[in-house]
Amino acid sequence: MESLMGLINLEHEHDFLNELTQTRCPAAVPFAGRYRMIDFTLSNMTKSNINEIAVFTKHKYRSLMHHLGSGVDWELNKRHGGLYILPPQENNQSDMSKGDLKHFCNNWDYFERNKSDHVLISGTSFISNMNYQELFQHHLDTNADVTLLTTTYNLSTEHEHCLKVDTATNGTVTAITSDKNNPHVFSGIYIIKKSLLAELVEKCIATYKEHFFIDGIIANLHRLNIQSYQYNGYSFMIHSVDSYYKNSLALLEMNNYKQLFPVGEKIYTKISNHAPAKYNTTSNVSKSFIATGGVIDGAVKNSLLFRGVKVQKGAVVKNAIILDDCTIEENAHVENIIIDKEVTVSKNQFLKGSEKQPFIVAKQKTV
Amino acid sequence: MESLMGLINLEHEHDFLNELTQTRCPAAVPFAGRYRMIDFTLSNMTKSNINEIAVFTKHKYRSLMHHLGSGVDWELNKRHGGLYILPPQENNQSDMSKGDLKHFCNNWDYFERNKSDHVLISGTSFISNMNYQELFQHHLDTNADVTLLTTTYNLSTEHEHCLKVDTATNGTVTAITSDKNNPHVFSGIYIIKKSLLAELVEKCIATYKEHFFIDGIIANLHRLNIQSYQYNGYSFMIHSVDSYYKNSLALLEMNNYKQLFPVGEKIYTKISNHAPAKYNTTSNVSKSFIATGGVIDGAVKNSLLFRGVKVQKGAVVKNAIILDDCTIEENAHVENIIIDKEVTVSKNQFLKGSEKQPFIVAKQKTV
Amino acid sequence: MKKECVTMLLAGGVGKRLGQLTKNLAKPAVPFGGRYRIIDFTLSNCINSRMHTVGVLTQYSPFELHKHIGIGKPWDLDRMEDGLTVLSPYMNSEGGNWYLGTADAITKNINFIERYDPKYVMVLSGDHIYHMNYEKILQQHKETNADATISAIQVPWKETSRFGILNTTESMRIYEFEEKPKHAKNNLASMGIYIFNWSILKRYLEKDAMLLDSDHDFGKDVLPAMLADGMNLYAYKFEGYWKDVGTIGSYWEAHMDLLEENIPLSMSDNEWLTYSHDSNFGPQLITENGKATDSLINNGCIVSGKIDHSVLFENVHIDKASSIKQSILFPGVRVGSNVVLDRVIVKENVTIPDHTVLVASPNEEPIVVSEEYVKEKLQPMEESPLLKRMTSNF
Amino acid sequence: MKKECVTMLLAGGVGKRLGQLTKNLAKPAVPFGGRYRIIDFTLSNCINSRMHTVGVLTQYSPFELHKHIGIGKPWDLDRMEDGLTVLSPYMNSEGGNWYLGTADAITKNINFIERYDPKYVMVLSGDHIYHMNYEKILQQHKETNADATISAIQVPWKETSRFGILNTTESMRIYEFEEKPKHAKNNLASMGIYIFNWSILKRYLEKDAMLLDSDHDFGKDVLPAMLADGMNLYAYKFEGYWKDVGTIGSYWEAHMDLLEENIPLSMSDNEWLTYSHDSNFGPQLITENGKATDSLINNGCIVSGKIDHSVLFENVHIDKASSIKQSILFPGVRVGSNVVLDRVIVKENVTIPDHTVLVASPNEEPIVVSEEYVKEKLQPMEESPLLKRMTSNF
Repeated sequence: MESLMGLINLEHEHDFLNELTQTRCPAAVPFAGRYRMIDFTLSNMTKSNINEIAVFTKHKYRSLMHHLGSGVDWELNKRHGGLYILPPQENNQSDMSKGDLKHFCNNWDYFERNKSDHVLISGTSFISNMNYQELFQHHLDTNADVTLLTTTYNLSTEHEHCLKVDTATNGTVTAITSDKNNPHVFSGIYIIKKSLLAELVEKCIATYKEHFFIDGIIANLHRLNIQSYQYNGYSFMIHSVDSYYKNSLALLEMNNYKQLFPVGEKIYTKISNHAPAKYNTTSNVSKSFIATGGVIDGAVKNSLLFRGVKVQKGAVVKNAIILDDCTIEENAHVENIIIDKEVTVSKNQFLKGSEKQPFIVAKQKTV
Repeated sequence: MESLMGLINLEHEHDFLNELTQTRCPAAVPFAGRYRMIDFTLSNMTKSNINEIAVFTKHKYRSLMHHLGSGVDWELNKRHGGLYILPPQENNQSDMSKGDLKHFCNNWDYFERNKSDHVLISGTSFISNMNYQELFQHHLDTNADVTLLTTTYNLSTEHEHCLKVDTATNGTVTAITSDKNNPHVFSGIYIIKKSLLAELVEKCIATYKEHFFIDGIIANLHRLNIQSYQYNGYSFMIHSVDSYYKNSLALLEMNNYKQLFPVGEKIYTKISNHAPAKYNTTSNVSKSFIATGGVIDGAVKNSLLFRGVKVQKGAVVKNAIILDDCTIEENAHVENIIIDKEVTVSKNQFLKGSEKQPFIVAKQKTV
Repeated sequence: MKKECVTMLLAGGVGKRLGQLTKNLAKPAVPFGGRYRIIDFTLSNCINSRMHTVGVLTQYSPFELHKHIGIGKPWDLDRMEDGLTVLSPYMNSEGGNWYLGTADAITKNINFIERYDPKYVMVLSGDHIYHMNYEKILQQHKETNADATISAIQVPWKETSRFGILNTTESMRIYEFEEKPKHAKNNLASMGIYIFNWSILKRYLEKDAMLLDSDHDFGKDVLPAMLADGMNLYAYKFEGYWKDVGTIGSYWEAHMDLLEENIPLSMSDNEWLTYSHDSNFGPQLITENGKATDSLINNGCIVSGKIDHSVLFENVHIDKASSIKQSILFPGVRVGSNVVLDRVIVKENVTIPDHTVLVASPNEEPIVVSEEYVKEKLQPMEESPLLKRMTSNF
Repeated sequence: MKKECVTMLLAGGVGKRLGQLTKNLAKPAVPFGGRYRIIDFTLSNCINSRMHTVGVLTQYSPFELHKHIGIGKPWDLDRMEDGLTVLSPYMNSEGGNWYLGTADAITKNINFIERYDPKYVMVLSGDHIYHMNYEKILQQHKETNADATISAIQVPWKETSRFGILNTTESMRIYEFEEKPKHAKNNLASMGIYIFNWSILKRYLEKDAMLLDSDHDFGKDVLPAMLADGMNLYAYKFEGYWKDVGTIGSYWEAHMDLLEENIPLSMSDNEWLTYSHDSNFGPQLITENGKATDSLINNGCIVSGKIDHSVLFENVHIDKASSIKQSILFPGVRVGSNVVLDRVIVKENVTIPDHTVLVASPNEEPIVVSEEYVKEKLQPMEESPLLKRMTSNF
């Protein structure tokens, strides 16, 4: 039976989230009330029976390592398979490789040991709750060298920087471009034959390349059988503060919520030991996520509150994303805002960003 | 009750083992048939009820991470406490700290979160099977700021480079030197009050220092209450190919074996799934370790064979240390040698180093 | 290997007075507090008190309970050398052996205890809600040189007739037991938590096993026998929140206690965490029309109605225009629209049809709603006579 | 959640014919092969065949067995949504329920199986030593559209009278069972491994449960009933090493098989690993005077004597001038000096005094040495009459 291993490649992910990515890589950014960005990709892999997963980390990965731990919370702490975090290796004078190719080069023994014939490679900016088995079946059925997961979004400035895909009627990819007027978006997720991966990596290294997808896949587009597999379920991509904020608040619409979190299709995350959220007598919450460990005495509207957030009496929280263990003290007002972990907003404080550009408060501050 | 956390500090450990430390840090070097150097320190900590342990890694730590995994094999995969591998952080422009002080600086939040009042700091070059509770009790009884674990060795060139300790009759440390003629050796293991650690780290960083023990402890020797605790059990220090080779072979003496591996005092290591060692009809083994997964058809004398080593018919292995998954083919002869993992010594090959300076074969070769 | 103290946690009780809640479910496995099961409090006390060698004795409908505790991972009791061991009844060469009483359950596992050659054995039950540092009672046990120490709590005088009362000297030495006395001399009640010197307990267990007319129970047989022999029995006075959730009424009350702003039992106390499983549901969503006051709500809930003085376990959905008061909703409950619930406990995965009204008046026992209850009594037609009665009741 | 196939592993057998070896120890927990227990082979087959939903049914002396399997960690069967579940007999509101037969054990756990709503149920026993890819038998079961498939192996003709024999058509459809026939028509013996369509098995189990005169056994009752009804029963022909270690003789033989240079069962096959616990003993030391040939030796052994055709489990010490032949030494055994053992099995932690000579001749059953045996028969004085007899025997 053909099988699949996973690779989450963080080498070329950019720190787009300003204060939120000051001390952590994008994969480790908290998202949707109780997750980190990487949880979605990782859970989708686990659910797709991919039980051996490597992570190429680049930098600022301490909180990522702490989050992933042994992988136990994603069922990846097994003797057979499991989760391998592969940090960058210190310089080796004889090693001339760069970018993600350096990772492939330094860790090739890992890929060799693995018995899978295909590798699913993903970043963490594409958020969905899906099973990759259909994608894999399509890859096998079309006997593709490479199969790209694609989707279609309404044209908007939001996806301007994504790669776009042109296909022939049979689904064969004919071009990968940055065309702003093409709604057919590449998710950053693809499956490649391992033997081909080996071959292309070797060629790229020999010619001093540094970006596998651009230099290995796009550059060889016409020599390879590259297929696209279209996903039409609920999804979005996060690659800016704007898309992070907008897509977070969109989850408060029941329709979106039920698509990203259907009962029975779980997204796994690091388990905490928080009590259920506590709503006290004066609480007034609507259209919001309240994560466990929260204690609410004030008003919360159109907001996402992560674990352990306290909102005291008379405080107002509106259009806000408040990360773990923050306290909004009595009669404070926060609106159009993203507040990083462990921030205290003092009594009577008034903070308001613009709807277009939310105000971001860096972590562990008192304001 | 006073409690203790652990720190294994690899920042200032040197790659002394030539080929054996070419791709791995000394802590990850295989030792004594089925262990890695770090297993001894880690197991001693676990047995001493230290269940929260940080590891400051410096470089070449991929095999170390792979070995430690989730910490499950040392009972360190717990929600309460556990094992934290803290790799070096990428440069932060505002961060001027260096050496192990950089680690302390970048990871101070970790120490702060921990509720222990004292920290046991250790390297991995001191090999013993002991419980640190007596050392800790001594530290508490003498109300010391810092307590050094010391031992006494016969004067030999082997310990020339170790730090030596002078004490007053009551055990108070009066000097820490490099005196070649002092047999009172510092093991590299010490306990320090966490509040003092915080204070000294901050001072060192403010004055651009880079070695905590030298600049924080030794430099403040006379302002602190530094005690020594003498350990008289079996132990040795490994800091050269010579001491690695000599002390390995010394374990083949039953008397030494029983002191390092007394029944009931286990040293934990990563669990493998190898079958028991198989001795075939023509095998002829004496005074040797044969680890699980081994298959022996040849002669083995005064040697340590790690997991999965095959010695074929007619082959002779003598005064050798052979790491995991090597094959010594028919009629080959290896003597006074250290062979790294996954090496094949071909048929009829004859390899012999000198007793004083064993020959080292780097890993994954065919010779 | 030798351990100072072995903990034996009795988790085999039938919990008859919990009626519907313990149908096919051991009492320690009954859900509690919006995310836990009753036994989680005792197991969390064990790990927080550094009691690492724990035998859990199960017998009645243990399937959910076994699945829940596994080898103790959520409580860090999955350990190589000791940790948590489930001790179910088993067959040996002499045949099958069910546990006959609390003391008999320990007697049948003497071999397990002896493996650790302990000085002390602590006996707990998995039926109570409380935070307690067992190190302290062990400390007192050592200091008083007792043969057995019994943890006790002061109960309201009017309730003394429901408890086993300990009469003690000023130094807390016990000179008399009174089982459910009509006129108690004292309001110090046993909590069913004992520490024994193992060598002494073993002798008494072996003696008790030979008695044909014994119930093989600690409270009725073993402790009175020790007292009669003049052994050193001491009471340890516990102060704090402790609730025996033995009846549907007290189970419901314990939940209402949790909704008080300040009770001495906090599940979010960082110094005394309560551990349990987590099923990875999504975050809870309070929709535009939802409202929650004086309530505990867990992950995966979608609330479009009004919740007041209630506890919602994970994955409960409440549709619009419904009102939930003083109620406890187990995982997976679905409440339709225009429903009114007041003083109701709804069991796992039960769906309450639209327009249902269920109200228990303050002097009644809370209503427990199971699937059978819904099938038999809650027909979705509006004209059901029962439904009418219910409505009028409200 | 739905699973295609649920595996039920019967591990409750008494293993009477293993005598001393199963005293207070379930047969699946008996040590095997220098580092394993018998059940490890079946559990490793499960994980290597990607059978992830496994119920292990225990009943007889399960303490060591439960401790060994825990929640299945060494076999990667500790899983969030399914994994390994131990199913012991329990009490419910109708009283206690021991398992009465192989089929009854499954019947009593129908609820467990239904949770996963499977299409197929595989029934295994934890008594055999073999490597088998269960995916293949499932594959055949689907292809032949069978109602039940029974794994079978060709046994030597002279042994057919010890087995249940399957008579089949050319297409492997079974038309007759013969239980231990005197004159078999065929040498294809059932291995006690079955795959059923769950809906059909459930019907037959429910029917069988009502029969008062049934033994509630698959081989005796359920399968014959299915055959009588004309259901589609197929045999799956297994080729490879398979050993029922049901007697002390066959247990010993299976160990001698392992010492052959080429048997089709390799415990170090990287493609088919056999998983077990590891107790972290030090490396094994063969001293200056030690010698080992045709033997398997595990960690923590110190060998100063001569070992030939023997299996040493972990932490066995052999003093100088002793000779161990054709023997199996369990963990923790201590052998003094000048000892001779030939065809002997020594149980855990037993110490054999200096100068002991114990030899079983080739036509005798191997001698099993327990602590009681040492106390009663091996007095350390040289002049013990028994010892003399033994020596003369040698």
